[in-house]
Amino acid sequence: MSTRLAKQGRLIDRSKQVTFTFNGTSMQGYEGDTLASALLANDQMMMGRSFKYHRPRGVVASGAEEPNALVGLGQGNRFEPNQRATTTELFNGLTSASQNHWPNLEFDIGAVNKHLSRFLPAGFYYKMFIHPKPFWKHVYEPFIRQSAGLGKAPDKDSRDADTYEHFYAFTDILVIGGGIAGLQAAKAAAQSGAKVMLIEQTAHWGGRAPVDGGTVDGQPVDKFVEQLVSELETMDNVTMRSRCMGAGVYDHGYVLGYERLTDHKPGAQGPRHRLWRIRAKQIVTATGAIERPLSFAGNDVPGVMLASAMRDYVVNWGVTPGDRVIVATNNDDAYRTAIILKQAGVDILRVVDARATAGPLAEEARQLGIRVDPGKAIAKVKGGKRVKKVALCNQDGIGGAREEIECDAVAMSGGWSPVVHMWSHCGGKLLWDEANAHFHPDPERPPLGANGEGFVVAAGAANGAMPLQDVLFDAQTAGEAASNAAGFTPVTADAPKGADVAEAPMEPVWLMPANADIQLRMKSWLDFQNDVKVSDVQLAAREGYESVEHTKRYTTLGMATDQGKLSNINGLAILADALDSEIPKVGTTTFRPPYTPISMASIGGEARGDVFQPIRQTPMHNWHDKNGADWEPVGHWRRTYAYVRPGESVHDAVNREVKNTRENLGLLDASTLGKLIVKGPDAGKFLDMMYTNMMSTLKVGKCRYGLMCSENGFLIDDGVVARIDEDTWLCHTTTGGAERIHGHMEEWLQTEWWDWKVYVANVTEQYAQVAVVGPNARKVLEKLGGMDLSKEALPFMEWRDGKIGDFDCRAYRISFSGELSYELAVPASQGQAFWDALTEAGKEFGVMPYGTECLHILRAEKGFIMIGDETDGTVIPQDLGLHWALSKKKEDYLGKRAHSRTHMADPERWKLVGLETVDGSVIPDGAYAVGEGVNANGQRNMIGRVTSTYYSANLGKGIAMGLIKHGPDRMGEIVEFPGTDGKSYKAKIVDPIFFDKDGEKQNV
Amino acid sequence: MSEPISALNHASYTGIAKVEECGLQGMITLRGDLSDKVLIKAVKDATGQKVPGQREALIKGDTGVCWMSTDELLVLVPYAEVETKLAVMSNALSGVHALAVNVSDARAVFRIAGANAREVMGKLAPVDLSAEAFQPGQIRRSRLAQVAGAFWMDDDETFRVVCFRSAADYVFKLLKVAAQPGSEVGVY
Amino acid sequence: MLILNCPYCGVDAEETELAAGGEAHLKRYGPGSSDGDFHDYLFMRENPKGVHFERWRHANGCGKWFHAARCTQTLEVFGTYSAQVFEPPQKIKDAITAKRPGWTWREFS
Amino acid sequence: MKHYSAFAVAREALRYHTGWERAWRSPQPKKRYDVIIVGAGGHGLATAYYLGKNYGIQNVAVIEKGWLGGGNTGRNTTIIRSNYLQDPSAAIYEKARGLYEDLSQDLNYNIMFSPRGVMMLAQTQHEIRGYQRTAHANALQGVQTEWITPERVKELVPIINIDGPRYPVLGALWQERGGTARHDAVAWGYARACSAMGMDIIQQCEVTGVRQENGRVVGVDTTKGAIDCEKLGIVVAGHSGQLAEMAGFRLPLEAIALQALVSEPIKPCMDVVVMANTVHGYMSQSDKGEMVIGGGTDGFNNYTQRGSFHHIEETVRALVETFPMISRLKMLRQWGGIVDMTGDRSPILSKTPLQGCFINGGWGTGGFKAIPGSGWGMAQLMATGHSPLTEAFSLDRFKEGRFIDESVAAGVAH
Repeated sequence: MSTRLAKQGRLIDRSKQVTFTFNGTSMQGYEGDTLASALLANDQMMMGRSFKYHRPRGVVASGAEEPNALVGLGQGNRFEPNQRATTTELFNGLTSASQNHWPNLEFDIGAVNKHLSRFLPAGFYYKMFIHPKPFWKHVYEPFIRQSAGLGKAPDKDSRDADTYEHFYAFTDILVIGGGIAGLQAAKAAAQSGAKVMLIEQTAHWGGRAPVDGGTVDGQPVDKFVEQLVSELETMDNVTMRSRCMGAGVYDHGYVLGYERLTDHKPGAQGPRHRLWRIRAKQIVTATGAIERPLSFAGNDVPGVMLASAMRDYVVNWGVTPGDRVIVATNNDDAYRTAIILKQAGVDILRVVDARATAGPLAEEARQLGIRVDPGKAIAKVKGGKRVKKVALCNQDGIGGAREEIECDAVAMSGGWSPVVHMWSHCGGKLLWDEANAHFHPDPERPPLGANGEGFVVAAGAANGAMPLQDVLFDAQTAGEAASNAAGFTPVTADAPKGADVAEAPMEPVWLMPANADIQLRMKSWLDFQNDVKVSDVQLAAREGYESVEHTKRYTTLGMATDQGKLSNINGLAILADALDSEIPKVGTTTFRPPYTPISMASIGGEARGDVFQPIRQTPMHNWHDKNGADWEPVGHWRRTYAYVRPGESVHDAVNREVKNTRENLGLLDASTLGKLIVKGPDAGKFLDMMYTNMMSTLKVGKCRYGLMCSENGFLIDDGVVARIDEDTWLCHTTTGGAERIHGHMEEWLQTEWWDWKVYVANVTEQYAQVAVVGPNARKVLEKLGGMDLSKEALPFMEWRDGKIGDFDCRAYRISFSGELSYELAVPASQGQAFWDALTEAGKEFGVMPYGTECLHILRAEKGFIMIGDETDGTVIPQDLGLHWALSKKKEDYLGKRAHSRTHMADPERWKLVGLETVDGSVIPDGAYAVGEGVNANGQRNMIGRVTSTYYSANLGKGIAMGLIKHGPDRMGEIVEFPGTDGKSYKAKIVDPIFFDKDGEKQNV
Repeated sequence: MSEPISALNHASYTGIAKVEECGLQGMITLRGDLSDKVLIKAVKDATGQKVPGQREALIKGDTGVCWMSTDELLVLVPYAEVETKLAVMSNALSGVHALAVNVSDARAVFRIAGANAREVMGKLAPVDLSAEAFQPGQIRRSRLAQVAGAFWMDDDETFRVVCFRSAADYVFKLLKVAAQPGSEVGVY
Repeated sequence: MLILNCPYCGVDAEETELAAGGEAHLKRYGPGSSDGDFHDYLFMRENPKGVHFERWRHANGCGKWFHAARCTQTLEVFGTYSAQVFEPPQKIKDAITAKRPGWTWREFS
Repeated sequence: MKHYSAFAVAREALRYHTGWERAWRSPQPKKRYDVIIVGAGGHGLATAYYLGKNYGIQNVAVIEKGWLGGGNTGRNTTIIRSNYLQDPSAAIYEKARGLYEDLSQDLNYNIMFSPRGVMMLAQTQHEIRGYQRTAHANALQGVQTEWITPERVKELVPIINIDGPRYPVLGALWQERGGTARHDAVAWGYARACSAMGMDIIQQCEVTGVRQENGRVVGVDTTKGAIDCEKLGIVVAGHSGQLAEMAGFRLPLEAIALQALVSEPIKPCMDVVVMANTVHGYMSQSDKGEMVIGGGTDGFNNYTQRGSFHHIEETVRALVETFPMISRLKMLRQWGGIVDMTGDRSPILSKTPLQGCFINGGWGTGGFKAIPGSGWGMAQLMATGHSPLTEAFSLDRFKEGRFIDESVAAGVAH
């Protein structure tokens, strides 16, 4: 059984007991445990079920590469699925549950797949479930989805209880990985004076070196680490962050650091995760290496574990996964596990070494009385929910002549693969190393930065340097190289001297035994989580899925939550063999960020809830909110759709506002309309290019309605332009148009006509602008007193500066409603006071505020177009009968050339008309008018569409505007608009001005 | 005329740094040829400062001038004086091609103060705010999360941030999140 | 994440401060131009695998437009320069030649 | 071609699956073909398939620089829908969607078309009007869509937050027969069927030149030698510009990076595809259980198949806001693809200035869903010289200003 040892455990504090639960059972661990080590200490060998066959799964690794021991962590608003037990720090009150089984871990219905596995090889679903057709959606797929998936989905109504943030960091050199290589590289780099940042994904410095033993400069490795860390801590050009993983390397030296601040102490103050956006001149990847499993039958039975992981559990956490252990290997390193376990009092029944000869470590093992079998292999591991027996055979054979040994755990080592993810994210290339049978970074082909030079340097095991002494030497070199590349002068120094037992060469073993028969190959796992076996990869190759990408996608090899950290190289080797090719020729799949999964919330950072997106507010925003505003988002602005009174529906409110504005007095908050100052000797010339109409001839004190087109000829904006003085104009834009049109103007001024003397400034928010609209508009303003606003003093389409009450004000006599109307601009800081004054003074005149829907209806009654309703990016002024606004005198303006293209000049284009339903009903939004027959694709022929459609409370019927083929020539004709409600709407084509055709109301 | 009200009327919050809306600040956007003698003099008369160099901010209290771009300055004057100062400036500049316009009410100004001020800002702006890289006397135009903003330091522990008035509520909420207790980063 | 130096305010700005503006050094064709020229001006963009010239605006910054010379295959940046020129300055061309001998782009080389 | 069925799988199981034959042959190129298609992605293979199936043209080679299906066909978010606004788009995407319905049976390869329904959320008044317009257009175009209420949205997608503080859900455009399919399987299924018709799929073979005689295409030069042909179809998303250059003409295209990502797999919690265009995010759940999420495009030319992270950030925060329960899920993997963008963001399926040479490209971010329809129309165009499905997507539309602009209905072309 797996148990806690009496001694050992460099990372745990036996004086601090911690209580946690697994599948509802309360268990004990120590501070410093990971969830995995604590579960093993409680003899919880089985920790989950596999993805496809629901086979029992136990922990196989001790770190980020773990594919099996995934749990649902926490509860309610802090529940998180698929959390690796191996990287979860234990804390008091931790609750965890295993995944992918029903009804429970021990007994799982889905495990039936296990027995069907022979009928469910790679890609079986491409070949099955084809007939009968409806079955896929209604029977097959629901079943497959249910048995697939992995972690439990969080509750549909759960709301993350934590907060998250980003941080922008800048450094000369970023070192990723706080093992001895990272620490040494950081020191070497820092000595050049460069600013160095060092990040480590775990809570501890030193990586796995302290477990593997050996000495540095004559002292134990952990002493060396201790000194190095405290040395770095005293250097003020060095920043160190533990629990901070290098998640991804992006172009131009941009790195994501994923810092887990409170995962190990939930509920603590502050954000849960911090996503670092690190800009570094140079990046050192000291990300270590990952041990490879061996492919033998039953290598997925709980209790079969990576040799390095097994000694980690003993040395770091004082836990042994078994009492009677067999070690299988193709290299010397695994002997360290045998020795360490033996010294910890565990029975090592056998070291099965596929090689003929081993190095000094094997001797040391024999000295301790461990039996070493050279040339041997594991034919099969027996046992269901944990290891019971192992059958041994010769490596060079098909797996016959077996010797069976009872045991409860197996340590396996297939050699080591450098972690090259960070090197590869941005295109760093790899080299195949025959001797060590692994890919390592090709220093000749690093990822290239903004200057075209390499910006990543690999160090230590991540660079393929395995023995202790090589690791330190390589790290020193990398640190110096990085500082040099970052523009500093490295202080060259000798690397500390690492000393460790020399190792005999490993021998690649991709299958145990070498010629294992098909029954064994069908039980030899490559990808433990996704249940991909040696036979599956061989099947893919046989069926022609020859590219490594094909094989990956066909078998799902390496697509599990570990992204193939354990399986990729082994699978690649099997594929290469099946294709009778070489591993480097077959190549690897692409490494993509993140290195290990990072929380969605950390990616979003602070942007959630209140600050998910900006909400732009006018100076009167709070008043609207207090007075029943039904909000409408317009860009980032919020505008009042209607002011709904108690007991009113939104629709009622709109109708009330419409009638009141026509009959009495309405107030509209028009502050969101853009206001751009355009000034300079060439301003007139410039505006003549920007607008389709002539602006240079506008007289000071007057206003003109202007249209803007893109170079493509389509309408992009409109608004009233006022001439302020000889060389100054003020241009109104649509709401949300301010930034867009300001940018548009700056673009042409800076990149096309940069010799023109024009300056533009966006003064939109300097003013609170209020439209005072209706028969009583002048009365209320006269009551407030101040400037003369009589018809004579301020005629239609003119503006004046002056005072209204005691407010400094610019008054525009313009109307978007057809009513007597003034748009009044006062300083934003007095907007609310001004609004209050109008509301107060307006009482006797029946004042009511109105919203955007009322505004739309009023303008529609007058046949005024609205950018975004009558236009949609495909409409030109000619379509809307706005020829009058297209200056004939001007040789050029943006869009003019485009208008002469054949399709733009096509008489068949749909043109603006008014529409009146014969029965007074309201045509649905977006309805299309149909003609006769169908087109070549069998679609009903359309002859037009509605662009605006409303119920007019003033006219007591539905009114609409629309674009109709030959519309203006078809006045009086009836066209038909089929609704999606089953009804069909018949409407008469009429003049778009429905109300006060002669404009008498506004000219008073 | 009635009492002018700033966007958030001096709202404030204290977490790992103190965040407060500063109230109204007189601001004039001045566009023109920054080497023009008339303009240089106009700036001097209004603020007592020379025309700042690239990304310089020459500010004393509520008076000063910031470099916004190769042809744009932000002139700071006391709010009460902005109209008069603007009139004088416009008058002085009447002969040259320049644009001076009052934007005091179009903006909101925040102060972030305390030992962690740099870190609070470092969570929202993609800018190197280490002491080596950013100091009083400099201005930086960038973004604060999702909106444009400009900021400078009044002293080594105090930032002043300028954003659009309409975004004031968003920026204040952002700063509160960034300054929440327990969120010290520990790098600056 | 591209990082470009704004030649106007001198800032090394990350992409989130910038707005991409498409192909650089376009010649505008207005009224009187042929259908072909106008079509090419609006739609026929250079789309090279390699050296490219493009426009950017330091939108969340000084607000200025500028030009960048960049490789679309490696994202290497050869330099940034004023938006107010009709063709790349010699020193930019030299910088490119040093890295990509024999490069050509439209009429430039 | 060995027939695929549950029975066949069972039979092979008895032989431990050692009896399966290759899904497609891997031949050396012949000297000459009637038609050469460059690009063995979904669109190229579908074009070849329908040339054979609908027009009996089976002396066809599909030439692929890398591995078949290795481009955008295998990099997209597998959404299938046809709720487009403009007639030509609705026609070709609906044709495609219809063909997807029976594709598994047609190809005898389970491409796992899952008509789980596609929903486009309306979160502003403007979007409501836009989608109601689309719904009206679709009704006349023979595309089945409907406008649904927020309550119905919540019913169909229990994990959605319909009254978010920023953009409450005001309704949605719902296409019940839209859905997803297994993207790789689409390429593999077509490849297997083409190969079975005797067509040659030549992988690891790069086209280095297009040979022409007096204005007519006569063949291509490749890394495996020169190959003659009557007609040439260029179907190489992301690299159309380069091929066109070889053929001596230019295309109004720009290549940019599009990104996507998936979460770790969880048990089924979302049975439909949801697109939220106001906040720029869309998401579905794969049969494996991963939440499949589409990101945005960069604004600059980019051939790296890598994008900038801030687009991922924008998308993810939008989706966390829309589906709060994904907040504590984790991003497993992000990736990018190269897409061709045209001036109006709609594709080009067209004859070219070079006689006998045809182009199919510019699908931008929306190509996967169109694969069968695109292949069907392209085959018709190449075989007969005309196709109503492709007519509007011709090259000359840009000169005439006859755009097919889908962005107008607030719809983005995912």
